Amino acid sequence: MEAMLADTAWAVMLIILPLAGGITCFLWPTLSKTLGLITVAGVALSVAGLGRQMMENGVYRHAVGGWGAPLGIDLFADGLSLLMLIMTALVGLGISFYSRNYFKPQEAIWFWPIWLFLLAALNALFLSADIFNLYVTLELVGLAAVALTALTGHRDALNGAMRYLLAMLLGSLAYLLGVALLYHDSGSVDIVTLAEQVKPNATVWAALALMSAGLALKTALFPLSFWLPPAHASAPAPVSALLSALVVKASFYILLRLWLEIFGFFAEGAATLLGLLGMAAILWGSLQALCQTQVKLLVAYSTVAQIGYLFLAFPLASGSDSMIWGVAVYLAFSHALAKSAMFLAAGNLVRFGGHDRIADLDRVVQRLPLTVSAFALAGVSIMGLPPSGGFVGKWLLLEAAMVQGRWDLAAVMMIGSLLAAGYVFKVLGYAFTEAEVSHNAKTVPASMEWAALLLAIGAILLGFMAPEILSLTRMTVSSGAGGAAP
Amino acid sequence: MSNAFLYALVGVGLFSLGFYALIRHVHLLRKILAINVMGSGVFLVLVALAKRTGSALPDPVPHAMVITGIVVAVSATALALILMLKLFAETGQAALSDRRKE
Amino acid sequence: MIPSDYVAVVLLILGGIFFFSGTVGLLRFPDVYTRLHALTKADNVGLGLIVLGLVVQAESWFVVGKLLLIWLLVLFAGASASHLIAKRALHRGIRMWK
Amino acid sequence: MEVITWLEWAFDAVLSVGLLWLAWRALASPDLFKAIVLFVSFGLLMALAWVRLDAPDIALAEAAIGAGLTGALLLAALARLRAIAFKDTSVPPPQFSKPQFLHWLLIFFLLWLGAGLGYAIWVLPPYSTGLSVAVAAHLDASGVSNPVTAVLLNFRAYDTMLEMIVLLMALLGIWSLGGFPPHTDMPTGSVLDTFSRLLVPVFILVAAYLLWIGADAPGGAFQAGSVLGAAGVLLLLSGWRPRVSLTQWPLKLALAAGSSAFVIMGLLTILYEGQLLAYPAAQAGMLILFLESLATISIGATLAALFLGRSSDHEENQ
Amino acid sequence: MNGSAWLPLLVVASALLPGLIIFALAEEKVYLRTALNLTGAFSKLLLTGWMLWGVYHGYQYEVSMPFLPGLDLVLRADALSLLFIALSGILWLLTTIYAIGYLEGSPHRSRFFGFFSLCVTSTAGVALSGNLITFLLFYELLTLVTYPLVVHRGTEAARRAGQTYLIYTVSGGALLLLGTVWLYTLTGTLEFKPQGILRNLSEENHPALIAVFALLIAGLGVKAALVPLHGWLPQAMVAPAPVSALLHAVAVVKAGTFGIVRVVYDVFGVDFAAELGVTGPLALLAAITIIYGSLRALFQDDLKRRLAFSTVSQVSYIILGVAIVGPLATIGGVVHLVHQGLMKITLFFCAGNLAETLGIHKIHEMNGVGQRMPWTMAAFTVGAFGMIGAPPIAGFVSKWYLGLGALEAGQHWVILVLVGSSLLNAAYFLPVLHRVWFRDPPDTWPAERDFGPKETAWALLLPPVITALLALLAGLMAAAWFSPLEWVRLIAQREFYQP
Repeated sequence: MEAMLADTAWAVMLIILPLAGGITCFLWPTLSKTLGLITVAGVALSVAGLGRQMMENGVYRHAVGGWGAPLGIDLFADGLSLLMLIMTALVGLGISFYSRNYFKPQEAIWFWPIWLFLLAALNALFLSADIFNLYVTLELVGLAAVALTALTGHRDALNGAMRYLLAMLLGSLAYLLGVALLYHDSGSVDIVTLAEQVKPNATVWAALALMSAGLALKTALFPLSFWLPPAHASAPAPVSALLSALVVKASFYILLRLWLEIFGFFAEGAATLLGLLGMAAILWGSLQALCQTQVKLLVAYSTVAQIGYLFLAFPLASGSDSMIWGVAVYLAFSHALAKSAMFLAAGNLVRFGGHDRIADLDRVVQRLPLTVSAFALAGVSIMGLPPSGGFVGKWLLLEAAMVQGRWDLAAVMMIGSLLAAGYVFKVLGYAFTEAEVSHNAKTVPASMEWAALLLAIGAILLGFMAPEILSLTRMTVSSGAGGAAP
Repeated sequence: MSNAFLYALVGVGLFSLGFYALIRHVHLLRKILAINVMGSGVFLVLVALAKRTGSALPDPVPHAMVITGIVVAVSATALALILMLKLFAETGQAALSDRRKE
Repeated sequence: MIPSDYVAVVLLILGGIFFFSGTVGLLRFPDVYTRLHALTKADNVGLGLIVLGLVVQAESWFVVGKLLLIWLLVLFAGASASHLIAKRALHRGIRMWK
Repeated sequence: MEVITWLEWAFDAVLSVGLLWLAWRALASPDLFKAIVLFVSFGLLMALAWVRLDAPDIALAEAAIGAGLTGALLLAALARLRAIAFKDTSVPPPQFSKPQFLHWLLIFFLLWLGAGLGYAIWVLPPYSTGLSVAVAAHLDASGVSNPVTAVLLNFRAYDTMLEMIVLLMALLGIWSLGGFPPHTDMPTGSVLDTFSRLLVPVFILVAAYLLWIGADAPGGAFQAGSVLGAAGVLLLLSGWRPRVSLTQWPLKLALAAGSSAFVIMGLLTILYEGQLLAYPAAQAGMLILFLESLATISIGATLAALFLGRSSDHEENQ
Repeated sequence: MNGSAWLPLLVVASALLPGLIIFALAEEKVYLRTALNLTGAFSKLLLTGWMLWGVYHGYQYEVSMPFLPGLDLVLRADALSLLFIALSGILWLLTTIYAIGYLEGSPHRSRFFGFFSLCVTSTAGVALSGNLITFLLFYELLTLVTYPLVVHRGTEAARRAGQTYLIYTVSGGALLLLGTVWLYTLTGTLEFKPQGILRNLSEENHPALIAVFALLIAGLGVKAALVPLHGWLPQAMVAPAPVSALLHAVAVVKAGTFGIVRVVYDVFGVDFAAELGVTGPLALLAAITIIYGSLRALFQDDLKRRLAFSTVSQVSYIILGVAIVGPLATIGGVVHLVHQGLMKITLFFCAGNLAETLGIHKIHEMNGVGQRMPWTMAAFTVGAFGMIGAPPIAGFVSKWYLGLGALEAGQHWVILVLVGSSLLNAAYFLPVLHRVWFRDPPDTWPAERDFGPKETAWALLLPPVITALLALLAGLMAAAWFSPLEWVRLIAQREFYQP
């Protein structure tokens, strides 16, 4: 059993399993609810299997179709992608567990197949080492996200979904044009061969600009984040948790992978620009979140702000060694857990109170103690207060910024966490007040509250597992030929 | 060989034209048309530059990419059209509304 | 330039002329019905001549069969399409030219 | 390097100007119907451009899907748009949304973008073989002789699998939104009936031929699938609706045939060959044909269902 | 490394576990909740006693856990931390008894006591932390956990007070974080060592070290209520009496000052800090706070606000003692940490009693309350005299040592500050005492609740009397071996001034 377990291609299972699950859910809608959860659990197991496999023999490489890198497509998993896969599996489990009784029956039959395809596309994206294949997975992720956003069919959801679709398509086309230029310049679409052959000339600069712009648009970096708040706020709660926690991170991961392997060596100028935009995102996003009157919009703008933190890694990486990318992925992981917990908690609040106006959230803490504590714990991680993963990430970023003497980054990070404290406590402040009128509230099933709480606790526990996770991220190709795990 | 570059430049022209129309026009159907034109532009760049192999046979990989791209474009267009129609049925105008109805 | 090429060139030029006249008709005629008439008639004949021109140069009978099938389909499609457009125009109440 | 006569140059120049002009007119014309018609003709000109660039496969796909089906979808959407609104949408809402100042800023940015990209392309080396040498080297091991089909179905079969899922995803998205609003079925005249009754068998024949020839000459799953889709659209246009028993189980199976074939093939190849989608060399050609035929059925059904827009089980739980 | 290394963890757990269980308790399970609270408090006292005995005999108690690459979470029990833990242990027990009496019948008590225990947990963590990162973790946790207590009443005023409390403390935390990270990048280690870790740093980053010192002191100064950063303390008085008693007299304020003591002695090392020239401005800032706090207290009519401003000024005595470089001043400052805690909590308990039994909040309503509630007012008088620095009570001892230390260090201006502040203390306490004892009571009290023969519930009466007695004992028996003064002398001799 041990041998069989060791050599099954877990990475491929990660892609095939959700695809098969999605198709079966499409064919037999009645059993989609249980099948969906089983498939997501299966994906979590295969991530564990892949993790164990990579612990033993380092970086995982699989030539699809047996043709090898330049001609065929390669699946490639190093420390960073493994961490993103773990993130997707964990958040996916929480959200699937939550949405078992969130959706009405006729919505549920469509939610599960689309969600499983989205999961498959995310896993494929984190495993792929081919930039055109990344385009196809990005397109699949985008279409699935749009379909899920518009699932409820309400006015704002449709509006948000349409704007999101157009922004997503524009981003994909810019990315594809970048792929075209890169392919025609160096003759291959495989990241490893590109990394060797790409030399900084006009075409490569144009490709870099296009791809970065396209991916920044899809990651909703500050000036291009116009589409994120309406889409994430109007989508159903588990979907907005999916969007903020996973989908936005997918395009960030691609940008990170491109920067790590291909563009990082000669693109200092662009890195500082991304850093500047990141700083602007932190300030603008937090300020906008501060003056929102609705919980889900507030949380959506908080996503815009927290994405700014991820982009601070670019200017820092050009200075020091590549440990910064591990920190960025770690921050993405902790943000994913915290943000999904926050959106699920907000979903509970909306279902309980019937509205999501912050001013009228009082007396919630008595009726939904678990949800409010989930929101509070997630808020702790978003603010970056000590026990949480958010704190560790910000500490490491601050440390890197200080070592390189980047005082501007340190200052913006400080202001960002202060504003974050502002808008998190703005919501929590109202949870403690005494309201005279009692709402005729619908009860929220316990499993939904526990899903939000478990994700929030995960965000806090992440803080205590920092050394193991960061040593995992150092397991990249460069860390030894066979990639012997440290 | 130089008509490869001619068509590639036409592709870039189409991309910019589509980009302009996407930003400028309010009606969603025109935005969808603009997206399709931009897509055709990108595909043109991809395939045009594939002719530079020197031999009669062009490089088949971009061709496969473009076929995949066309099918992806048609699915995205179908989804965009249905969203536009539902939005039109819901709000009475086929355009993105900025003000959020509380 | 062997004799069959000469025949092909003549046929292709004739076909081109028919297409050209069809387009002139399209631009010059006053209402939709007459334009339809010009288009279907001239272009079909033009296409027939071009197909013949290609048949002369075709290597195998299989290619000839395919070319003739193309011509047949275009004929069939042209006829029914112009009928539908005309019916729809009448239904929409577009008056004849005179 | 054959001598490029000035005639070919003239043709290319006319075609390029035609493309750009048509695209600009299609995007800028005030009337939506005219915009769509111009867009369809733009698609046909694009097919011509693919032929000039020695890409017959893409020309087929563009003509069938890019111009044909997308045009049909757009026209159907416009018809439904007008059906819902009952008022003539030819009176355009404010065409340009942004103030004048932004207009010039946008134009300046686009000129700069176009020039930059143009220069980026211009400095590319005139000769670069890209992956064509690698493809040619492995062509015989791929089981088909048409290089594009070899790339699509063997070297990069993983992309095609994901792309089948994209097609299914689009349909799921449409059905999850409750499908297109009902389309008023006009009474179809006898001419359209005879036209479709005669043409559909020819379509199916052409699709089968394209599928079969795909191994050695331009053709293959996507082109055959789009021809099948066109046949479906033609049938739907002429008022034919599939019997209710047919839309339940068989339609869904047909829709999912292509993607499930790829997934099952993936599973089998992992178990036996150890590599995802690595066909055994001997039966590669046969397996590809099997995959292609299922994909054709699936693509045809999906494209027709995209056009139809109503999901079967949507009716019964409405 | 004998002895059970797990003791520090047990102390923190003894406050954490009851808190978590109480959260899950239903509202009406009063007895179970009281039992849990009391067992937690007693077990903590027992463990502290054990560790006191152990440390006295030279045992080392330390437990660490990996937290960040290169940085661990360390809980270490040394003499200084045990002083603070003993103080918070005793006062937590008394305040729990007082809170049970005070909150009789009010809503959300499970939530209150849950956060109450978590607050004590973080105070224990602050005391026991072995390096700056652990200190930072518990310091920020303290902010998070005290916020719900401040807004416990749920009124709009409470929410706004909570908001200002947050703005101050979170920005303080941010400054502390910035300083800590900068320090870490400079030195590479954040351990607390008796003589500080910065001695071997080269010359050219001295300005950086001064900036780091400023950042750390600003971050800690918020909770230690140094002058510009004290705004939140008076406003937080809107919280219920036990909260303002334990938190704002002992836990939160002392955490800040304890942090400053750690930073000056165990991070910088007091001699190195003097070399850097940072102790002078710190002393000046402390002096200004003392004077400013006393002045503001003069004009407050609300009793709890007057006590709040008096806390602001009294706490700066500790910082003053720390800032004057010299063993005697240090002893005076650090021992004041205990004495001020005992005296101030007595005064807050009495204020709570007045509010709870007679509905008195304003000083002008306190005429002749001595006759109505003699025991409470007696405790109040002992506390007040202690604050002024009258001889038998503990306050005098710390001021005496502060004066001696100032003379030893040649800082004569400090004597003036001490004398001036004592006069100001007298100026704002004596009129209150006069009004309490020598004025005749009004015929009806604002909201009188009679408790039969006793002046008030025994749970409300016992704690202030005990703490007043403790303050008296700490003053009278200062020379005895078990008194806080002796323990501080041991701390000074063992940790701060290596022979």
